[in-house]
Amino acid sequence: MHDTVRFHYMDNLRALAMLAGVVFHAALAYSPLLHPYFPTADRAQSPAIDLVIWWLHLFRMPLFFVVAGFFAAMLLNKRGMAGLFLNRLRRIGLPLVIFCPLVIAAMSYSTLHAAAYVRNPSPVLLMIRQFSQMANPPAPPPGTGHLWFLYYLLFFYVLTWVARSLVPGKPGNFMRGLKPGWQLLLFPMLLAPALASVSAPHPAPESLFPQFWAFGFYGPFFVFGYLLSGHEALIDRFRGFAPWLLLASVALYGAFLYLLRRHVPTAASVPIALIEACISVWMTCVCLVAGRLLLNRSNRLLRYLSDASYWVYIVHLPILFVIQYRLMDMAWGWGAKFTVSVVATFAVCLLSYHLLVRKTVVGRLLGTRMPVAGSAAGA
Amino acid sequence: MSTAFALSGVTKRYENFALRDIDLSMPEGQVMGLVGVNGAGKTTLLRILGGLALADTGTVEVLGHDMPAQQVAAKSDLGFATEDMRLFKTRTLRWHMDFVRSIYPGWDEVYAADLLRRFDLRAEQRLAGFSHGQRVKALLMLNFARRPKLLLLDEPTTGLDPVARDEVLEALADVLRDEARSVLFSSHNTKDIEQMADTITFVHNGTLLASRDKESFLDDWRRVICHGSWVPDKAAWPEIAAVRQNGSIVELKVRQFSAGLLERMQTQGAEIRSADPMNLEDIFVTTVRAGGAA
Amino acid sequence: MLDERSRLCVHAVFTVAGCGGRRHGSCLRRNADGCLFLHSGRGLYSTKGAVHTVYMKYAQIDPELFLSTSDSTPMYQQIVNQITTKVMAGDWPAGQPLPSIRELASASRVSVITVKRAYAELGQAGVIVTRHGMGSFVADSPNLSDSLLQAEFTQHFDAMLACARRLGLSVDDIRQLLDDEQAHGAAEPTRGSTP
Amino acid sequence: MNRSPLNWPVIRLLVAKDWQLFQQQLAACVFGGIVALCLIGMATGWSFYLGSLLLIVMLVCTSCFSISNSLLVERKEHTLAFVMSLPVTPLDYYLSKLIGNLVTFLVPFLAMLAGTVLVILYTPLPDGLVVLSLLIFGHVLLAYAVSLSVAMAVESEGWNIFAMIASMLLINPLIMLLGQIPAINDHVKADTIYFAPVAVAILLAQATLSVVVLAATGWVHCRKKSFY
Repeated sequence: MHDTVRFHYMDNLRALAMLAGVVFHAALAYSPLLHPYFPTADRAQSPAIDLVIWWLHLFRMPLFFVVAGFFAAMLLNKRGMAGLFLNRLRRIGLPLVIFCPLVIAAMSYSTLHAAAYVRNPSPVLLMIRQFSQMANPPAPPPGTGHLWFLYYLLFFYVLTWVARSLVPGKPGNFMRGLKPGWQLLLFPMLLAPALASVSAPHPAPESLFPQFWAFGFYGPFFVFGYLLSGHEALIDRFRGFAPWLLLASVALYGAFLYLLRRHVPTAASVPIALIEACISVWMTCVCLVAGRLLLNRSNRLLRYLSDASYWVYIVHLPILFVIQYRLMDMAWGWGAKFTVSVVATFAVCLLSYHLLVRKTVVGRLLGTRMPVAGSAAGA
Repeated sequence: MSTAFALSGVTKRYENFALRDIDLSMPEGQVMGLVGVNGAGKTTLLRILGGLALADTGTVEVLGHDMPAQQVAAKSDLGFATEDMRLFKTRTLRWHMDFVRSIYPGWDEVYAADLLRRFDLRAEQRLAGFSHGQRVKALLMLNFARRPKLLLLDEPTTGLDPVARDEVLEALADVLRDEARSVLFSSHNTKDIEQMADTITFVHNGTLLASRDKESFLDDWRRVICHGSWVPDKAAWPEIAAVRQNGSIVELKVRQFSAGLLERMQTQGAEIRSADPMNLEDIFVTTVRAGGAA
Repeated sequence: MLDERSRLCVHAVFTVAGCGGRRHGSCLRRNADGCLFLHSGRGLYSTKGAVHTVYMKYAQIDPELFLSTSDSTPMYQQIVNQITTKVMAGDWPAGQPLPSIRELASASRVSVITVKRAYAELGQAGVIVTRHGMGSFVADSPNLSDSLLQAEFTQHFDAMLACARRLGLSVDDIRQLLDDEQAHGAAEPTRGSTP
Repeated sequence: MNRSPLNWPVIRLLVAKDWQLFQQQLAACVFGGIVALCLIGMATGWSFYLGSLLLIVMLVCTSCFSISNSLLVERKEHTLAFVMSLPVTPLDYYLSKLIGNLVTFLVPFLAMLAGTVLVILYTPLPDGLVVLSLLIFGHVLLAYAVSLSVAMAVESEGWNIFAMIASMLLINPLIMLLGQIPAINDHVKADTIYFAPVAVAILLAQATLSVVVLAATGWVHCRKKSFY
């Protein structure tokens, strides 16, 4: 399986996107911007956190969906539509059905517990505390929590089939054929309407009912990855642009933060949406270029991390919540709390992976290696 | 020698038409031609053999299998194409080939490719774009390429242009090489049947008029031109199927020709001018007009 | 047994069979040996060596005859005539194995029963002999062509006599015509106009 | 009448064939279904109603297209003769149609049923609605079974379209009728689920009738005298 060996950078990028999610979620507790909305929001805060995490937020999941689209196309090529569905149901559908209720139950349990016992509660915890004192507390609507991306992936696979059944000809060839400059300009335009319809920074689409904006924002990235599969040279065409894209993104991010301060959080304005769209596309491309240049290799550590990333991401949030609820009543600075929560969460997640998952039935369920690369390991 | 099919006492009634008391069988390795006008019952007969219609009474045996009880076994070795049978419009011919191949283990891909070329068909084309002739050829190709033991073909050459007709007959002739394979085909083009068939069966108004081996069939019939005033009485001359007279010329169509017959006619005062063989079309029309058995 | 020339000959036979049109092609693809057996009378020449001896002596027969559906001559008669012509012309030498009935039927696109009948007629006429289980061969009589020509001559001669009778020509008239024919010599052999 | 065993490999192929022929329309319906879900998810009044309406339209479309594609078109376009000339018995053919259609219908049907029940249970909507919803879904199932059976047993296209439309439209009188039954109507707005004996009886009747209708169709189909 020589062809899969070449895609270490895709594996590694995916692992990076997943693991960055842990850091991102840990940092949310110390973000002034999200203080009113996040359950583990801490007294200790820093604007420096906002400066970094919203930057990361703009391209972390887009990058993940590019990788997902890439591997979907590869799997489709190799095993056909039925093979793709079967494999994805086993690797994505089943874990979603099994872990989503468990993870959400664990989070709501620890949150209710924290609402009752934490001495310095966040605004969200306070609200929950008030609710729980009511006679008939309203149940939270069912949702997918931070596993929403698995739910959407399932939709994307179905839509892949829909598109292949309905779309005549090869529009993919047209899109691949565009000059890279045009691609980098037109792609953000495509995303802007979706981003303009939600608040900025965009929330996680956790509802069981799918959201138009999530399809409109993440869908094109999935398609981008899908079209990249078998045409990886397209990434190299962005190489010359990469430094400029990085610079432009940083500059635009400054504008974004400036606009955000005056922003009413119902729906993003068109300029904000455009800026978000540009940054997410351009930074995703920078990541792809960088990944292909720097991360296209594998060693035991990288492979281990990439194997573990799926499990780590699934279970990290309840563990992080438990740790951060404990930290809420400590009198440490935000830096210490953030570092401890990140390190401790990783430690627990990786330990549980090593002991409970890697060589057990759970590991087989998640694919000891992530799906497609799994076949490379087997070869 | 085993039989390709055997019908006995088969009756099938429709609202305006009935197939009555059909007794017919065909040995393996033969080609039988069904001749009849439109609505004579050819298609119904083929449908009964193909398992698409159930006979009201009588027994049907195809390739040694009782129909309809063992129709799966029979249909597995059966090629069947009727004129009104269609393929799936939205699919390509390639799709049909793959579909048929997945059902019949006997599918011969090399032969299929050969037939595609000979029939001038494009596998990647959708059936919706096929002309009538291409559709017929596609259907025949799908049947030929799996080399069935018995081919039931309803009007396989009707509506084809002369070149296509020739190609189809050539492909049909391939079947003759194998003595275990049989063909039953109907046509109102008697030329095709006259050329290819070993046995000829006349169907008219739901009954069999005749079913015999072709050579003796053609041998027995003669068109006799005689001179003189003698006109035979049909009752006394059962061998004569039709008589026409114009002045002193008498044209006789004879269904059981023999030298003895000519002598007997001469003793009646007829001066024989010629006694020529007849073609199948002529024989068929005369038979139908005479309203009796050939 | 096989000298170099025969080997070449055998090779040529294979090549001819291989490129002799798609009909032979499809047959060869299925089983090249089977194809050889078909042409050389199946059952008899069960060993490859024997097959080779056949090909050393006889050329491959193209089983396709040129038959016409628009010809008023019955199909079997057309087959009889063409095979007779081939034998008379020496295309098919004495002892040459004939194509099997099915092979000839398939190649010429006529029914098996027609070919059967034609072979039977040819057998009766002594043009071919059919050995049970071995197939048919051109009759092994040394002056077959002569006897066939003789038969044809007799046929035409009888027809001429019948015609003459109807014209009311006497034997002397005919003799006179023959003498005239002789007198004009071979220079104008096809004068042929009857008075 | 059929002494030969069922020809499962060919039945499977026939189902796969129907699926392939139906794929484009199904894909369009699935797309419509996802759009409908998104509309419902927008959580505004108009989009919720539009979304639920679209979802029901898509369910009906799926079932009607599926029946039309696998049965009506096959007969109209004379591809039935081609299919029946394959090594299948009438029973094999019937089963392939039944399985193919039930899968294409039951998958979205059950998904919608589960979704509806979940929405009722997890939102402020009164839980008593579950019984009424089940009865309505039961009717859709029965209507589908009837349409499928008529399509298989009756060759007239007009009657087939009539059966599809009429059986689905009867949903309105059914809802009105159910509203007249106190044992059901009184509990609709309650927060507990109460299965009145009448409701259970109707549900059972719907389920039994659906199965009986389909089985009877099979019986009729296997006694047909011609298949082209």
